[in-house]
Amino acid sequence: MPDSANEPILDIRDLSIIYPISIGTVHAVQDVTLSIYKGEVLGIVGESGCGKSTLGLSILKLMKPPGRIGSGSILYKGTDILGMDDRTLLDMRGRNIAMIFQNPLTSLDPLMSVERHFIEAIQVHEPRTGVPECIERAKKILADLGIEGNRLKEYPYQLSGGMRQRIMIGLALILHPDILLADEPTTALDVIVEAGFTELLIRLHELYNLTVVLISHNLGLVAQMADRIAVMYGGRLVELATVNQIFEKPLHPYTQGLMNCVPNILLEQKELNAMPGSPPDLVGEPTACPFAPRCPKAMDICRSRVPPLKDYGGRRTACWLYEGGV
Amino acid sequence: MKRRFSLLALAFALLCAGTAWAQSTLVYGTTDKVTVMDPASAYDQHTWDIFQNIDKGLLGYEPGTDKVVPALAERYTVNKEGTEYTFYLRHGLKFTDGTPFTADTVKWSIDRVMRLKGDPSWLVTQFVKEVQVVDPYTVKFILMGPTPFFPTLVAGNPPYFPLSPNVYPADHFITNPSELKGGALVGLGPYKCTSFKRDEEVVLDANPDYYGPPPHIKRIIIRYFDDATTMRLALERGEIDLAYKTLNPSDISDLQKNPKLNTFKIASPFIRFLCFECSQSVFQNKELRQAIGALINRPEITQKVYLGQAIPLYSMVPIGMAGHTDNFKAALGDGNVKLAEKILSKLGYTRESPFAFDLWYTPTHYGDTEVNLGDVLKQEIERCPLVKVTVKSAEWATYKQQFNNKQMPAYLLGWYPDYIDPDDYTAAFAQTAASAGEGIFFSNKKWDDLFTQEQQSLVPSERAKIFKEVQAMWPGESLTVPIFQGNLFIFTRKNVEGVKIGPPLIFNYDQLRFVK
Amino acid sequence: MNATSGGREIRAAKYSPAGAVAALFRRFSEAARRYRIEWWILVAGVVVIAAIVTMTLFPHLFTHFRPEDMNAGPQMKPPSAAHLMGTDNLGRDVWSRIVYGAQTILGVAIAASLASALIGIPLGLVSGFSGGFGDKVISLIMDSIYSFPGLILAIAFAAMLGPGVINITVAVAVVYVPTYFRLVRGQTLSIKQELYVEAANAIGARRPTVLAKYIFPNVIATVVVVFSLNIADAIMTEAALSYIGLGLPAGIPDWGMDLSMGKKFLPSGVWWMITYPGLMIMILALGFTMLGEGLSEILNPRLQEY
Amino acid sequence: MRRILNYFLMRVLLTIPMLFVLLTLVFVVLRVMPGDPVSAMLGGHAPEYVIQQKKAELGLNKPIFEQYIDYLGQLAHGDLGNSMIFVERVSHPIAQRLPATIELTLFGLIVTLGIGIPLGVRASRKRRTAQDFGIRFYANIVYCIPVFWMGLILQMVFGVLLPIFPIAGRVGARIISSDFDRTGFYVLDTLMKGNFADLGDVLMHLVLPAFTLGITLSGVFVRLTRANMLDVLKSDYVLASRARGVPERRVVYKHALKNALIPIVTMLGLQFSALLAGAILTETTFSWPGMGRLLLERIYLRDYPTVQGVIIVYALFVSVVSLIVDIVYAIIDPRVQL
Repeated sequence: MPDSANEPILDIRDLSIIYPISIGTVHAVQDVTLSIYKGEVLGIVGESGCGKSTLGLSILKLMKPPGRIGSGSILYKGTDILGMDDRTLLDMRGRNIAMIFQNPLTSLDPLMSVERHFIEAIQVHEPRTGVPECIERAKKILADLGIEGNRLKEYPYQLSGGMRQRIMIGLALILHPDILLADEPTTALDVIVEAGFTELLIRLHELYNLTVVLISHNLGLVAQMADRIAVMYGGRLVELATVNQIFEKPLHPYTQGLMNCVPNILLEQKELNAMPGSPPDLVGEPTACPFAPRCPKAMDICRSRVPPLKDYGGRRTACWLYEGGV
Repeated sequence: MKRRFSLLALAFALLCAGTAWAQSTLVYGTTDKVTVMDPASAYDQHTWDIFQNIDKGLLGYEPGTDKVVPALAERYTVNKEGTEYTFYLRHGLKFTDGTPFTADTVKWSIDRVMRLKGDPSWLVTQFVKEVQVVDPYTVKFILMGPTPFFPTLVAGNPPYFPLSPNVYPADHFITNPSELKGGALVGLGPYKCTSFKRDEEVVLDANPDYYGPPPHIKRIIIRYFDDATTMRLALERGEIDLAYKTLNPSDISDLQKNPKLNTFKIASPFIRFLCFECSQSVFQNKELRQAIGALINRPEITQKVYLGQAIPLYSMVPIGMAGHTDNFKAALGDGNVKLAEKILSKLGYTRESPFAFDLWYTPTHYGDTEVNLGDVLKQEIERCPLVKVTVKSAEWATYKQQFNNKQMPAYLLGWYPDYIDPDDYTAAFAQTAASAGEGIFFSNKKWDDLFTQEQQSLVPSERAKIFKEVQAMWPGESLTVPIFQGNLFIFTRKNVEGVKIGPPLIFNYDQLRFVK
Repeated sequence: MNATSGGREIRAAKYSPAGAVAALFRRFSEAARRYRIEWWILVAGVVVIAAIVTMTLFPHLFTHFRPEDMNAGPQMKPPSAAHLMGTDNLGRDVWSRIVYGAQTILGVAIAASLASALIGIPLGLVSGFSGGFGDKVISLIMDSIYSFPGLILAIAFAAMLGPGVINITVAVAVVYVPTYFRLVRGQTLSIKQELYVEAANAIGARRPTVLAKYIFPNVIATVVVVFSLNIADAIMTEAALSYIGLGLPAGIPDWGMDLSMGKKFLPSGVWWMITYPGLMIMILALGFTMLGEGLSEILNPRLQEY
Repeated sequence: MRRILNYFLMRVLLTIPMLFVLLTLVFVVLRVMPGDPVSAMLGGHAPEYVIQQKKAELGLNKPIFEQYIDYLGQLAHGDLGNSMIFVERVSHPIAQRLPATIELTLFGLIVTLGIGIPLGVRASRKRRTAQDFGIRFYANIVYCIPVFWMGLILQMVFGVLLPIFPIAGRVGARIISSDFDRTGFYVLDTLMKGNFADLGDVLMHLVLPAFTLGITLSGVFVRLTRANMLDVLKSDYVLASRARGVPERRVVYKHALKNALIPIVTMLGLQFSALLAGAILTETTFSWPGMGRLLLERIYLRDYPTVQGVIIVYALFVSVVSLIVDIVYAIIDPRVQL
């Protein structure tokens, strides 16, 4: 649970990421303010294209070209990542903040053995570490992940998908980072592997005293792991609350819509709901609530002004509905 | 002070030594190629040149002249019929492999040429019946008949040169010296060949066993160039000391103006001419041959294609040779469209149905300028509206086969003499048997008789009269039409002297020397 | 769900799987690529080719000199107002030789490409469609020729055939037959498996009908692209052959031959005799390459990262 | 080991049909076309019976089919036969010329890759910038420049206007190549002899031909490298290694380029034919004493056995290179087993 007295380990302030393209500017992430505290698991959810992956990548300043920072800052232990020089930034990546990605099948260099991946991961940060020591450390961490040490000599094509994802985690954790960014870590895995993987992630979270940012559209996974959930829509943060708050009483109509899409065993819902419409175009400066065209509760104001993210007793949402309080 | 002086002296001495070393090697560039390193088979100017320098004939030419002088033979005698030549050989000579030079080696070499029937073997077989060893140092040539120019044959033609029987195989030709026993060319000349790399380089070093005065330059590197342009640049940059055969006309013009170079211009007995197939083609009709001959504009050709470096030629016998007369100029003229038009319209050709024929040339055998020659000839001939020419070309192997098979009605040829005599410029094309060999297939009983008469005569004035007569009749028959005579150019760096090339076109490298 | 409007429904169906941002990006980058760069390339190619084709058809509009006229000007004069590209060693106008020479190179390249296409395509169609031993033998022959350096083969053929327009065309054509054969055979093999072809077979269509009506039309789009690129290649091959001196006899203006002619005058500072013919060969080849690439983008709009 | 041996054997067997087809083609066309070695060899004076006798000696009077069978029989013993023009083994001039061609193509290849790959990488990293457009423009232009014209222009600029480099041959006129010639690879020979002055000269002679050949083919590799790099740079493992803090240079050259090289290596095998074809033209322009010039000279002379021999050696050369490409491929990519 977040401790308000606790200083946030990662503090995102008014972050905007923009993509200049020929017909205008795409606002992939807009005015996101979000604090992440040490030891917590924060879930970021939303539909595809809502900006959650871009947000995740921007924490490592790894936006896909031609994306760039529009405004804002990301403070890691008080230092702005976006203002770091290249050297500090490189050193920070992997050592302080590590990231794992959606597709384990393609996230390892097919021409490098597992061993070389580990050696590289260590040596780029600690150039003086000898190869035998690197291998030793890799073996140790693989043991934590339940992989035999003799797999180190193998090449990615010789390993299964689950195995590769665990190696990805091993590579992420080999330098004991503070923060692990996990971008859709289970999407590409089948259900059984996914279950095992989720357990592993929970175990590692405790074992390594990790702060985890879990980016996923899989609400089930997020519910299982996260302490708090940030809901994104159209590049904006629309709701931020604890897991219980979100699942018990979602405030934002979009969050409500998302919850309706989740099969709820307890309520024995007859049919699954799908949300009407599609995510908005993100080209140009928005002048209205981006969800308004799809929102069943949309009001006039929603179509003319962007709702600000407001605090409602420890939880936040951006919706004109609650202008007068929750 | 003294010490310093000696150091300077030493430095100076070293410098001189360095210069001396540099000056002892001459690099000679050429675009020619060595064909086969066998006197029984080679039949080209450059390979013969090399044999002239690494070997010697029984007789030779005084450098820079066409005067026949003794060489391996100290003297010779002729019987009064002119059919037996006896040569008295120098004593104590040996080939560079150590084999002694005797009458037996002479006989062995001539017999080999006659037996192997190589390309130039006719130069022997057509004249020599038999070679007899009189004693170890006396050898007798029994000829087929009287041959007044036999000494020039012996002096100028490597097939007559003695070879070492211990080195050359008796039963086949060799191409590369590496196939010889011992792997190197041997001879009796002022130089010996120490390295041979086909189309790249030949290294000649002074032969210590040479009977004559030792050559001035100890080492000559012959460097083979694929194209004249490159050779010209190499000469300008001082990479080579001497360039001989064959530079492009534009390069010659430029080099002549270069103050760092010496130019040696040699009137060459090389002639170019147009041939007609006289037995089957449309050119059976000698009037058509005359019409085309009249259309050729020689000054235009020599100016346009050769930038003034060739000489218009109006007889088959080259300028400078005894008995030369300009008959074509008066008879047919240059670019004489009127005459051609007159002849052709008489024969019934009109603008609407002009006289059409194929004119052939061969694009590389006579150098790169040949395409231009084709271009210019086409334009000149077509200045007469009653003619239409299609210019065609074929590489030498095909070209030769085609003229032998009477497939080309009109074609260009070039001629280097086999021996310096008007006979080799006239009978070689007009005498029935020889004419067929060049694809002309001309035959005229009266001419044949004249040639036989000339060939058997020992009286120079009588021969000269016959050649004059033949030349006078030539434009009327126009079996061939002379176009131009070449000049040969040798360019050297300013410090090279001693380039002496006479009418027989023999280049004696031992005459070359460096000057300050 | 209530559909708010038909248009929106369609958009939703179209975009939801890929994600809006990605879709947008793709759409716009595609538009930029196809309507700016590739069209530009196509248009540039067409303009170049059109200019040179006009030159071959109406040479007298471009120059009043005849290409063989030795008295057009003095010998070897640099470019001037009277002679845009100077004169050559015989005093001929270089520009007029370029104008008339276009006929030769373009004619040979197009004729050779056509000839190889006319042999290669039917052979590929029949061979690919019929299969069996004949297909194996033909494929073996074609692959052998294909894997061998084309120019060397062309040189061998041209040297053996001797100079002449027809001969050089044959020499160039031989080299490219396998290109068409392999292309068409490969496509035929894959189209043969398509449902509509099997259906046609099933209803008892005769083989020539199937080939002509179902397979050939599907092959032709790629063939057009390859044809254009092939002409560019054939231009270079023709120029190379005549540069080596294997191309044409005297009397026919030809860029490659003029280039090899000009080579001899290079140390005399006669730069114009080699610069212009070479430049023209490059421009003409570039024209057909651009046409081919532009066409390939339009006829076959796969997402080519280019 | 056994598997590799089998693989080699398979490859060698596969080249036989190719050789066979090419050889047959050349054999037949050579003999059907006008011109024959005897005419080329003999001057005008040879009487008809000598010509016939020569033809008989060379076996040219037999029917073509019989000549063909004889030749194949000879080849089966690994014998290329004797020249019909010169009294020499066909293998002799080939052995002398082949190293020159290999040296030229090798250095040409180094230049091609040395220009093509870095430019391609650069263009892919600067995608859609002025640099990228500039590089792509270069690639397209260069692709359409005839090799021989490139050679002439380089000769004109660097040989005549600024006389920096020699424009012809393999060594300077004053250097006697037979002094160091052992293997025929002059760079290697001079190195082995420790003759650095000559080595310098040999290298100077290589510069313009190698660049001529290299530049004209570099366009293809620029385009290929760029396209592949763009693909690879978008891949997940590149992102993942960036996220691990791997420096950009290492990401680009170690991860991305190595992966992008796989299709480039494959392409190299295919482009090698183009390289050899370009080499013939370069040999002509720079008077390089290689196989291309040998082929031309001997075709003119209708020296059938030598022409056939040269064609065979070219075909073998292509096959050997494609074999080497396969091996390199297997070394780079662990997924491929020979």
